[in-house]
Amino acid sequence: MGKERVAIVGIGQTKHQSTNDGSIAGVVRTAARRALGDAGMTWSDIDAVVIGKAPDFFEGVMMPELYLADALGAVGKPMFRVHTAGSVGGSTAIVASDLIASGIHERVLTVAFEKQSESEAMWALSVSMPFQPPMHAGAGGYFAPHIRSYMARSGAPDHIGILVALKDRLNALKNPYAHLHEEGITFDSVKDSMMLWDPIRYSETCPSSDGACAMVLTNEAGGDAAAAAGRAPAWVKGTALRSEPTMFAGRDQVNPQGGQDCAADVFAQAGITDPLREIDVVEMYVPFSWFEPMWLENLGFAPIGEGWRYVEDGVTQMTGELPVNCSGGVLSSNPIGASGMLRFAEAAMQVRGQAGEHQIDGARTALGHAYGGGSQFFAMWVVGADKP
Amino acid sequence: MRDVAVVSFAQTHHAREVSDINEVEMLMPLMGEALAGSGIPKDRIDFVCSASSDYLAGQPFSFVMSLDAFGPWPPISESHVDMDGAWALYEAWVKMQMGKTDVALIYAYGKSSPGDIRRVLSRQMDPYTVGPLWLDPVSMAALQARVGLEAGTFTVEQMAEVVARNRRAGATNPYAQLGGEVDPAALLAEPEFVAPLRKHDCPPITDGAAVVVIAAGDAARELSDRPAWIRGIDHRIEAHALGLRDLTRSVSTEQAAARAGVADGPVDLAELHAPFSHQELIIGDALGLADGVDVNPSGGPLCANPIMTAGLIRIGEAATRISRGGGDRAVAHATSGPCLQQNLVCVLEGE
Amino acid sequence: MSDVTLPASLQGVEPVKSIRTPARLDYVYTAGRASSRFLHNVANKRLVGQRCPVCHKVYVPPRGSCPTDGVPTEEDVELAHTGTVTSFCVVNVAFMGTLMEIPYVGALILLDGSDIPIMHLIQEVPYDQVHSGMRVEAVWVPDDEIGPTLESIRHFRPNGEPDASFESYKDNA
Amino acid sequence: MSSTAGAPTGGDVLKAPNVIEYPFSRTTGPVIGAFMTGMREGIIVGIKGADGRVIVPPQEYDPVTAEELTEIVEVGDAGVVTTWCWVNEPLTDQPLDRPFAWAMIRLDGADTDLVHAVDTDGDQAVMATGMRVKARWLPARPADVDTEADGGTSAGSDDSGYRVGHILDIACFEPEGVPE
Repeated sequence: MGKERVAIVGIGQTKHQSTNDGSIAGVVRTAARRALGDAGMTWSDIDAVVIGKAPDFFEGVMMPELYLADALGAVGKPMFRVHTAGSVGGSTAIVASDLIASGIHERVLTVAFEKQSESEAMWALSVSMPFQPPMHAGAGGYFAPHIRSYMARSGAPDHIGILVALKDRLNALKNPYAHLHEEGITFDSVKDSMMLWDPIRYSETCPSSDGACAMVLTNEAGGDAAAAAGRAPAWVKGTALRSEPTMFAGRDQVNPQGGQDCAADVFAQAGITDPLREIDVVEMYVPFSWFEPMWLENLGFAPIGEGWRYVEDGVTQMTGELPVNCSGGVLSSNPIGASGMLRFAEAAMQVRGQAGEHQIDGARTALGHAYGGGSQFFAMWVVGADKP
Repeated sequence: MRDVAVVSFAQTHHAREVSDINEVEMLMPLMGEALAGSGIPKDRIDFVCSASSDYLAGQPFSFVMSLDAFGPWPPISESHVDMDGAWALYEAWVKMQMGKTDVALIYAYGKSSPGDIRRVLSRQMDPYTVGPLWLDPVSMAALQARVGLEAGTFTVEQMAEVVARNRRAGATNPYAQLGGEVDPAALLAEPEFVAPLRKHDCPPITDGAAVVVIAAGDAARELSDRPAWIRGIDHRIEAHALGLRDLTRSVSTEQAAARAGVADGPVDLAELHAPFSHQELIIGDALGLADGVDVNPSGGPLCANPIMTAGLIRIGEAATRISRGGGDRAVAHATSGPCLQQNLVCVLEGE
Repeated sequence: MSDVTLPASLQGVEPVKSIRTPARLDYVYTAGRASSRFLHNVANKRLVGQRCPVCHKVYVPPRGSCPTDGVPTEEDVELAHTGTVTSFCVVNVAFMGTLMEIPYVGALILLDGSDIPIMHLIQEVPYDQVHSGMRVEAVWVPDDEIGPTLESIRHFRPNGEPDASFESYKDNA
Repeated sequence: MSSTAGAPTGGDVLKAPNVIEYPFSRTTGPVIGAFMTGMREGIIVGIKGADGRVIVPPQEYDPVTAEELTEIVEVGDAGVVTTWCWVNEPLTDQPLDRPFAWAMIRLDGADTDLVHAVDTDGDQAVMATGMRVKARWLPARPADVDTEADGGTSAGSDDSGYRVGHILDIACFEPEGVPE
């Protein structure tokens, strides 16, 4: 990390839903105002604003930070826009953290959003370009072969994906902000849902959501002040980014090197040598259920080929040794640009003890994880209840 | 702040249309020039940050494949902004302030030729009350120019002088798209384009790209004989709606200039990302530049204006002049958004 | 969200809650030199990849650069029209823009002589018989329909050879 | 949806048309919604800023204090041109397809300017800063015309020729005093 310790002192998010009836600014603003309120701050307390979202085509507004400057109280301040595909919510939070860690600013507001209902995810994600090899099957069709490769390599049985989806959707029932609240969901209802991109079933895929997430980050003095006021901060113990080429000969898309390196880097910064034991809770970017066992291995929580056994043994349940996605995760809410920041924010909520019904008692150290593109962009942070 | 300097800069030969190559093919030679050409091993790069816009390419996630031009293997620490490359440089500079990043590569690219750039940029506006009108950036600049002209902030003669000076400078810049000797009086005899602007008051439509390498402390001294040190850098934004701003001023440039310390010493040269002639006068005022400052010795955006890139090029041009001994203290400026909504100011110095 | 106070003239009238703002932008897309060269070869029923001078891997479709080494690729390598399925997915969703009858199979196919699989369709075999290691061959559209597009290959189909060993495609599995 | 990749054209380097097109549907929230409701009713509204000035079109958040703004107020549909420019060759989709002016217009009762097109029958000489202009509205939708096509409250530039709750319910502005 840098010169200054970084504390997360305010977190806010919208209720994620298929259509939010506010304006684009209204959606972003709602999360930002909640984060400010949580931090006990007003707009004038903020030094700089960092905003992230996925492609501008989703809302049909080019460089929307320009239009959103007023809504985020950024007039007269630095305003910064990040876009790193699906990992963007995570990389946006890291830019905000860097602005504090470097000593440049004291209090930074960071926001990420997507208002997918303005257009349609399937459209914006699969614009067919001339001369490109035809995309025969959309995002699920891109990832399904990699999942099949994982199953072949590890010998994982078909029901693992169902278990993950069931767990995340049940966890979502404890999160009032989650998009999907499927009260009657069962193993069989997931199993019987339509097989879209074999082996991916309908209930094993993420929804398309409108939503936003925001955080207020401060330096050590700000974190200490929050603690003194009885609002426990989360402390940033490490941040890391990694990217690798989208397509190259011999690329391992099941266990990408970029993810391994990113995890190794962030754990080293946080002084973590045995992640399974030392991390109390994980918010992991899992848009298709099978990515949970794949990322368990990629991040070093499980030996190669064993991730699915952790799922089967209940390790990642809220009652397990390593609870994963207590919020319901991306499988229950997916405002794309915000999804990565939600992982980072939910990790911080856990170590602040403010996760409500989906709180893991005594969580002291948490990992927030985001990835994007064809699993080639990674962003992660480790946050803790204790000052690093 | 940690000392960080620009140590290498490469740019394309800017042109109206570079349609026979894609973005990777455009960027890859520049990466080679900025690294190998300056004797910088690729494995010295700790961080890469890029800038581009999907709306220029007409393709979502258009930046994803452009990273191939660098060859990010083994995996690298990397980020991307949907802003001008000057802001990508800012993100890299911030990383360096944290202490562990010593050398960073920044690249930016923009091809305006695939679409109708005026219509494309109209998508930047508030999507409810302005976007549906398809109000374009040339028209907005023209509205701004008339405000300044009628308020007496500047004159058409001054605007023509700006154009003539930039074109003259552009003739000396092998990378510029436009350049040559023009008579200001002859310029004023040209017909109006979007009145009160004439065509020459507007930037050319440009395809282009640029790469900048920055390095901290000893690494900078090792990689460059005369690094151009970033002594101050800051950026600020204003309200979005034109009706909420005083269009004759650039308040955000004034704010960024104060933070970056422009007034802390004499300025030898300035590279201003003022796409329209009258905007150079507005930005010059906002920076408080004295008479005699060499403004846009490269010819500036009036001679080549690759969108998402032209601001980064200003930093590269200013730094190159410092490194070659063409000045001791320079100001580089970048802008984004309608009528100078957002501005970045960077102060560069030699040793 | 805060409530607003309305002037008398707007009180009691049905509020507008959403608007439509259609937008169309026209672009000209360029394939670039490397892709164009590849596609012109496809139009002549040839699959020509490019080898990286540093890592010696053969890329198809070539993009003119090696994504891991960041150097231009210039050496052409003629590839077979046969390959091995490294992984696949059975598609049961009527995806926009395709006229395929579902279910159908999208597969990653490692063309013989190349080092990176391409994504294409597998047909002429029941979908539930497609498997990794399956040997397949390209089925081209009729000569008068062939053009500079990968869709000139209508699909791939089993070519009757025994399955490839896992060893032969493990780097791309 | 539509993104259409057209047929390639000749030459060594392949090029093809690529169209990015979508009928974006935008929920408005209460402030923008009030402005659009006014449009449909043939009324222009602004909003009171934190400093008391009337901002048109209404902003959801104060540009200085960043606080929520809530007090919608009606302003006139005529006002004064504060700056303008002249467009000889309109771009596709702009409000008029013959030469026209863009203008910033200080509507009666407003303290900030609205941007819109001004139609002078193609005559640039008519334009002047300080001139008065008034809105040229589309007609209200007659009661017997179906309004349910867009779900009732979903308005847009639907080419019906009637006001639906959209900035283009004002076709353009025109010099005040032009006979109807």
